[in-house]
Amino acid sequence: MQKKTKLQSNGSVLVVGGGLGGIRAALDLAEARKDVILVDKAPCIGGLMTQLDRTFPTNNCDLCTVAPFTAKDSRGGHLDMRGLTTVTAVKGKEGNFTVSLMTAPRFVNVEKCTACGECQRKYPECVSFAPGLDPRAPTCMRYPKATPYAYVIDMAKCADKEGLKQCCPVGAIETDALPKVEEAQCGSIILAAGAALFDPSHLDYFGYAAQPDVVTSLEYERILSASGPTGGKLLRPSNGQPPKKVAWIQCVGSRGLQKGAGAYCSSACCMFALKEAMVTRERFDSEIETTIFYMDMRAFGKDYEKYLNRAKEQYGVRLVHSRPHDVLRPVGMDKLQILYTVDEAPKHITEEFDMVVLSTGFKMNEDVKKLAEDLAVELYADGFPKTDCFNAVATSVPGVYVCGTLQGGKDIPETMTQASAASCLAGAKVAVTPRPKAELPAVTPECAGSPRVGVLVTLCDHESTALDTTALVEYAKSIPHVVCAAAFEAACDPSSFDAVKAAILANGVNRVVVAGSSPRYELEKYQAMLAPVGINKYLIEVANIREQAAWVHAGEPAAANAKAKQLVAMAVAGVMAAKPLADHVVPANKNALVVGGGVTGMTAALELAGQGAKVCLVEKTAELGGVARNLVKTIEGGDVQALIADLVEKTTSHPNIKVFTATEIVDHSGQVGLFRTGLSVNGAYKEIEHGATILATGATPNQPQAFLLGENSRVCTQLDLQKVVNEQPKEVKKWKNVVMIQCVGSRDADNPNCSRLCCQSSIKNALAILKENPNARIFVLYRDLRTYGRFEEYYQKARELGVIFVRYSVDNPPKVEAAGHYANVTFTDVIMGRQVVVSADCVGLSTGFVASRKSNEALAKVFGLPLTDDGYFAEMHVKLRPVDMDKAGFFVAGCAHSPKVIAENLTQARAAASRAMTVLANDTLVQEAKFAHVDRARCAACLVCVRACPFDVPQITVDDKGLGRSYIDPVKCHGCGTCAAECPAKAIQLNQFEDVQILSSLDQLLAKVNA
Amino acid sequence: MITAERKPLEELLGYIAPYSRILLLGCNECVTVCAAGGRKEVGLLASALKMAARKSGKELQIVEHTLERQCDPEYVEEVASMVAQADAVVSMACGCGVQQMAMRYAKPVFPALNTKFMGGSERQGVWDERCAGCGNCLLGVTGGICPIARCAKRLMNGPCGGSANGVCEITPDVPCAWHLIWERLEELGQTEDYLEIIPAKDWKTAQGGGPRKIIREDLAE
Amino acid sequence: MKSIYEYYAKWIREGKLKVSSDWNKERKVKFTIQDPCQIVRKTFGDPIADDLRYVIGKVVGEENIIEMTPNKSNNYCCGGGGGFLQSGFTEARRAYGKVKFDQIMETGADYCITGCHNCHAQVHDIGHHFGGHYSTVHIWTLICLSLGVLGPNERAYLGDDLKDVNVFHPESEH
Amino acid sequence: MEQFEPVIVAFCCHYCAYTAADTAGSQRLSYPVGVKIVRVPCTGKVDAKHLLTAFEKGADGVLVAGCLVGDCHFKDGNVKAARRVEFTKKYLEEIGIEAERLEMVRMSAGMGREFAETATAITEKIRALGPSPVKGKNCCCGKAA
Amino acid sequence: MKTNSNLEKVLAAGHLAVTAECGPPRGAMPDKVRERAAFLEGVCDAVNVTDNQTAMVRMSSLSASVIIKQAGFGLNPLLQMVSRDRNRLSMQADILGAYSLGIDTMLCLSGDHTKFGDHPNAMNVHDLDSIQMLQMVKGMRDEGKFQGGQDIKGDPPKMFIGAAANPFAGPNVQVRAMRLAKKVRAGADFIQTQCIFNVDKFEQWMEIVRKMGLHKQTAILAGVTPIKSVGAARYMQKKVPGMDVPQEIVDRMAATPKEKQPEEGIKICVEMMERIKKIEGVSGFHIMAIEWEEKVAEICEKAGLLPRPQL
Repeated sequence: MQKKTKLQSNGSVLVVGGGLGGIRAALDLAEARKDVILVDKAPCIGGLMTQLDRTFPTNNCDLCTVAPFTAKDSRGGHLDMRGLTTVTAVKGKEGNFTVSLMTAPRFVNVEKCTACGECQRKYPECVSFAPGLDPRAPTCMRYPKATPYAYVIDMAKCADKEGLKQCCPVGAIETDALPKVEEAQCGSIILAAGAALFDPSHLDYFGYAAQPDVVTSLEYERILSASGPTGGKLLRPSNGQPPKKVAWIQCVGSRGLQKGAGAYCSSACCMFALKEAMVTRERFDSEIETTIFYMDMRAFGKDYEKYLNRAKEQYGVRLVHSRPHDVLRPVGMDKLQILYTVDEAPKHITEEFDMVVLSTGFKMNEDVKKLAEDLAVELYADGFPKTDCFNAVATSVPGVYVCGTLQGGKDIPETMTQASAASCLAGAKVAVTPRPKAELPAVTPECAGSPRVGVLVTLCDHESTALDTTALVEYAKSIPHVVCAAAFEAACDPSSFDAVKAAILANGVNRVVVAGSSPRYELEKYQAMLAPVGINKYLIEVANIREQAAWVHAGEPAAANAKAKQLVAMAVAGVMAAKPLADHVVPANKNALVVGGGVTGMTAALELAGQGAKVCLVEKTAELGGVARNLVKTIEGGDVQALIADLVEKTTSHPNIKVFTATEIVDHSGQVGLFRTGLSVNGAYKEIEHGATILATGATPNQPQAFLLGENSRVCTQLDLQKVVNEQPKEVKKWKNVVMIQCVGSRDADNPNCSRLCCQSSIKNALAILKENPNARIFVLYRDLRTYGRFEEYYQKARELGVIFVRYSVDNPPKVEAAGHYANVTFTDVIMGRQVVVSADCVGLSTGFVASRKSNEALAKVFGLPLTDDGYFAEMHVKLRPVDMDKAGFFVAGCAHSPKVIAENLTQARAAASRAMTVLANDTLVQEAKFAHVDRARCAACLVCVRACPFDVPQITVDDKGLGRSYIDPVKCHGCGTCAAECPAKAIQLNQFEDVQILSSLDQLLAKVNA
Repeated sequence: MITAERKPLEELLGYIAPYSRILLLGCNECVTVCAAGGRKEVGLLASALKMAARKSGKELQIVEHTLERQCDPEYVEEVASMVAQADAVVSMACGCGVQQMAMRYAKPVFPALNTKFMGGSERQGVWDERCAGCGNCLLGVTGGICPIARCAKRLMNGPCGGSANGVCEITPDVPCAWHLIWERLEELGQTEDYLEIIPAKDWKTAQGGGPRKIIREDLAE
Repeated sequence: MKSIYEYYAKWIREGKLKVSSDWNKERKVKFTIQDPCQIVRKTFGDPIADDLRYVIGKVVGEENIIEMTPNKSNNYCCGGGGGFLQSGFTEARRAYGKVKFDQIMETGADYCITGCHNCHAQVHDIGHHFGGHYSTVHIWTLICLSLGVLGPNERAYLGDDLKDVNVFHPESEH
Repeated sequence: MEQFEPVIVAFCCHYCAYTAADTAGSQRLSYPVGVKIVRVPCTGKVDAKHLLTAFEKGADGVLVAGCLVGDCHFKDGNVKAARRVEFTKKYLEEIGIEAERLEMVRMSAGMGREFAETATAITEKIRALGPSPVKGKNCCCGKAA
Repeated sequence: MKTNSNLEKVLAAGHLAVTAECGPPRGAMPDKVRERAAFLEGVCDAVNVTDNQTAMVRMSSLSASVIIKQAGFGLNPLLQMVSRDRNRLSMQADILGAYSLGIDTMLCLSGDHTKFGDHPNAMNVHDLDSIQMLQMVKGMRDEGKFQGGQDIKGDPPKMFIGAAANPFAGPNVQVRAMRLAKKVRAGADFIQTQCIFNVDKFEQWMEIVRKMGLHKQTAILAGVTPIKSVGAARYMQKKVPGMDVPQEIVDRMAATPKEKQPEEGIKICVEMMERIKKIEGVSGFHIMAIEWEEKVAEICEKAGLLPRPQL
């Protein structure tokens, strides 16, 4: 019998899919204090990313990076996570959906299961299931830190139910469990169930089905992964030997190339292959030759071009512009052969490789397609959902949103951005659910008792082969006051963490050193993890043995190990000197400041205002609309001017939005939840208070000095060209030859990154020209044509319509010369091996964007925010926090982050709004105990602190003894420590960085030197 | 406030050459405020002395301590046990503190500072001389600016011929005291006061009269 | 969409198409197979190539097939596709076809079986042009031959060695 | 004789140089193993005492790595740090330690390569200068070795 | 007549007085004193004998004055005394001695700061400032009392008392005139001014001085200096505090060929003297030809100040 219950939850958002996007969307909603139900058909959440070994462009291990997301479940009671659950039916409409959820039995009681693995050892056939290359990876967990952490039994395969039941030492196996069916009410639905990957089995010429050494890129990732089938060793599946030469073949299942392939570009595979090649050389053997056979290297994301350059220059990854014909293994041969040709010589080349990786693209998941169809969501022929051309996460059904690869192939940052955007829109449909906040753990005297230090070595073995974690643990144990030391197999393995917790409690540990990656990533996580076992968050120190030892000294294991030990000893010394502290709770301001009145800024402002936040929208110029005012249509045909008019109208009339045009930001102070910003409104000073800030300041259309731009009337930018096509169709009809040159002022020394939008914009213009004048001959001179995603289809259409695409190399750029009425463009056609001169009526330069460096620098200075080398605003984490900034409460969206097309800007705007709502939803905020404090008995009231403080915080006040002494308000203090450094009486100490902590660390660091 | 500056390390090293256990004693009063002899400076000097001594092959043991005030016998008394453990005391107090220590303890006491002047803070990290302690204050007739402390020639009746552009001929960093006085008198509408000749100064209230003493009968035992 | 190869194979397996390789038992004429790009690599993959081989094996005897390397889905293009045969540039077409020619020559086979007319024309042309000794024959020609229904006028592409094998004279039937 | 491997303490601002060092790590840009990082919230927190103590405890060189001018999260902590470094250099000279063993550098968070290069450059400079003259006598890498 | 000073007599007779300067040598070289003084024979009414000028140690002003007095040139030494080097005891002792040796004219100064001299480590005494010194000397002469209040035994030293004035220094010309008033009140019989190059400014000062009636209470001798070279002009313009050298003078020197510059300097000096002569309240000139004593006669000649009256 199926049990049918009704969930006691109104006004929830249903998130379908527990991959990275689903988790992000659910967490955003939960943090914004909205109820969420997160369902995934898999027994644990994490999705595709958890199978990856490392991600670009940081080449970090994903298991650690994703951990904070999966570990922090049930945020404030708003998040209801369900594994093994599918949506069986949906009724109703936006604001009032009724969904039927079916949860398959796990046959394991999650509460009881300790994941001891006994069942798996005794009944391996019944324990489900592991992905990847080999169905029996070392653990049957999907990845080592699965959430929830418990096994799943496949009862259908079980012949001995009773025996299985008995084998579990804690009685967690419930062989008679039944599926559970529930109904839930929800206001909106986010589909985040991801995509399937293209299966190349039927492409015999790649030999995937027949040759064990031909693998897909995900399989290769599993081979690289520590939790994969080879335990993190790179071995050939055919013979278990390490490979010497590995090749990647791009665009397998993408760009309409093969049978069954989508016409779109999967967008992520180029970077994925680059990453795999780099990791191969870096982590396994720098002697391994890595070759990528590609069509266009699509490194169009933020700073991706630099990553590509690093792959080529620093890692020596070989890139071959070719579409290989075959992958063969001639009889009797151990190696694979790839047959291919190159542009330069029309002869075929046979090259031998040990392994071939097929960079397989994304395709629509059939299950998801069915659900989408049930929801009556309109789909493309390839099964992916149709979305609005200005709102990539909105489907044809109101209240149903999509994000991540379910919407179309994409990488992690874009998935995260879309997830936040979807949660912004979905969240707007449901109300905040008030829930009591958990009390902050009290700072007790015990936590400051005689120091008993626990050392946790959390660096995964595979983070670097350079480090011997066992030896490090042994060493840690030998440090005085260290009462226990342990290693996590993987940084986020809950079972070993449970053991650690037990050890902490058993040994009466009151201070902890975490030896792992940078405290910039780790500290907050461990503070949260260790709070429940009574460790004060300020009695935790991180030894950065990953970045500072394992990684920088990867090539010198002895040095790396010695340094790691030293870093641990330093951290122990530091934590011994640390003091327990209590955080502050203060009321938060719930208004937002949006800087920049372009389409991105207006969209962000409207989303925030729609969710009840009061928004102050500041625009530098006198008019709203930004750079988009120069645009006519999107490539899909979206009317940009209508969009702007609509946004302006809504923005200016919204009661929650105050628009300040001709306004500059002049000063800024405070912190998240309590910002104070000074504006110069038409020259008059005005101060506003706000809790969060979104930067949407855009970027500047580039005007490089190249190809006679600005000198010859025939030469213009794509922006200008678009205008001409729109406004002077008669002129366009006269054109015989049009030449477009890509990457002008992008991907060069001055502006090393790709401007992302130029390839589609030239194709958009080419198509528009052909519409006016089908006889025009259009040449597009390009380096790599980066029509990612569905833009590929327009590329194809342009080719079909006769647009001629000619590849040029950066060493041999085209030349543009004035020739009377025309501009002569000279370029080399590689295929013909000839120089071609075209007398062009119009030369359209794809000049892209550059950062508004000057104004960004000024803003960055006022706000105290970092910029990238290129002058764009730097996000907190390029992968997982694409719109958050390093400074809490700051978010970035649109071209201020990096150049992108309008729809993407708007998605980012919504994502930033969603992230900002997670801040603005809070009535109070917790302030870290990062402030300076005065020992009033020592203070000489000398005023040095009063004068030194950059924020005028210290004051000489009279205390209860009547003494005038310095007082530093913890709420106002920014925690820079200047006063502490300058105090001549050493009466001031900065929490967390007290002199005794620094000096103890120094002592330890240099102990061996003077010994 | 009494201001002071650290002596060159070399001189201090000379003083303490025969000794290896040093009590380095700061003062939390004036010299702390003028960043010469507070806890922080004590810490710096201790490090510096140890390093410099180590360079010549000697390991110094330095005990660092800072008294609330080194010019009072009661405070000085507090360090008796520390002094007993030391071969010599290096005091980072002003001359008063050094002497207080020397009077109390039969151990060598060396000054680590050069006591400079009675002054005030001009801005962070800058102090200037304001009072010469002449014992007979003139400020009432000089617009509140002391020509004795602040005029290079202690002129009491007006600026010398070297006053130009508001600065003293000695160095452009120093304002001409009389220029300041004049501005101040103008501001106060008291320029007529300037015409009064201040007669020859009675220096016996100043150092000219030998060591001075103040006795408050009601307080003195 | 299905390929005729699949049906030939199906019909042979089902006994509907009664082919036999007996005619070649003694002769031991050697055949190699040109896998057409459009049918094999680009559409049906190795399974159709395997069907093709099954059919040919039944028609000429498995022991008389000599495979080219590479073959099936990895086979080289004959060099005549994509409209090349009709577009001029004969020299270039033949230059590309040289790869195929060399491949065929290496097998030492007497015949190259093609399943696609385009391939047939190109393989035939390069055989002549580069002075090859092989003949180029369509698969259906051999099926008919083996069935004994190939008339004397349908043997233009057969070599002299097979001109007189199983000749079908419809008029003599009467 | 083994090559002298200088020990260099690098006080790194959390917001820039420390992050730059992480960036160097994630880009696997190696820098000498003797460069040890002490994280501070701002170079404005770096006390002259910390600098002297580092030498006293046996550092061969000390690096203070802060944000680019104008980029300090706390307005001018990096400028104050630079003044303190100058002050400390004078102290060092009095002690008899070459002032160039102490250096203030500035970089942004993204400058991982610069961090590695700076760390390498200062190590080379200190290597040329030899071990710190105030290092303990028993030190394995002292002059006696 | 308050004193027997020749300068007093010349002034009392209504002549434009002329004083010149003679710096004692940095060694025990009486001949050098005489050699320099010889240039001034018959060209000035009194010879200022400087007192450790620019804070450099030289033969004492008193000794050099006596040497000049006894040299037989008929020169009247004008004893300069700075408060920098002596306290009030020492100064009074020297005044008694000087007067005993026939010196009857003196100039009370505070003196250049030791920082500029060859003993920068020396204490700057300044027991008295120049005004208090004037009061003291006047008290000795007119009341026969030491500064401490006790009576002077025998004849009090009858000094003709001079003081310096700098019309060009800070804070402003008004204060400079008021300071003059204080000096006059303290007992200055005559005043020698700082070198005048900016005659306009000097006129402004004199106007205030006249308004205060000071020119009637004291004799103002205008200080002039012949410039030797453009370099010297620039040096005085830029480096000497309280000196006001207008740009046109520097330019004029600069426009003159190097070898002609000394001549031009003297010409400028004389031109200025002609202008100054016309200013009401000016009672004479104080010619400061530093290390150029040989030119004083020529200047006086050209300025029409020779011969000097013999009274």
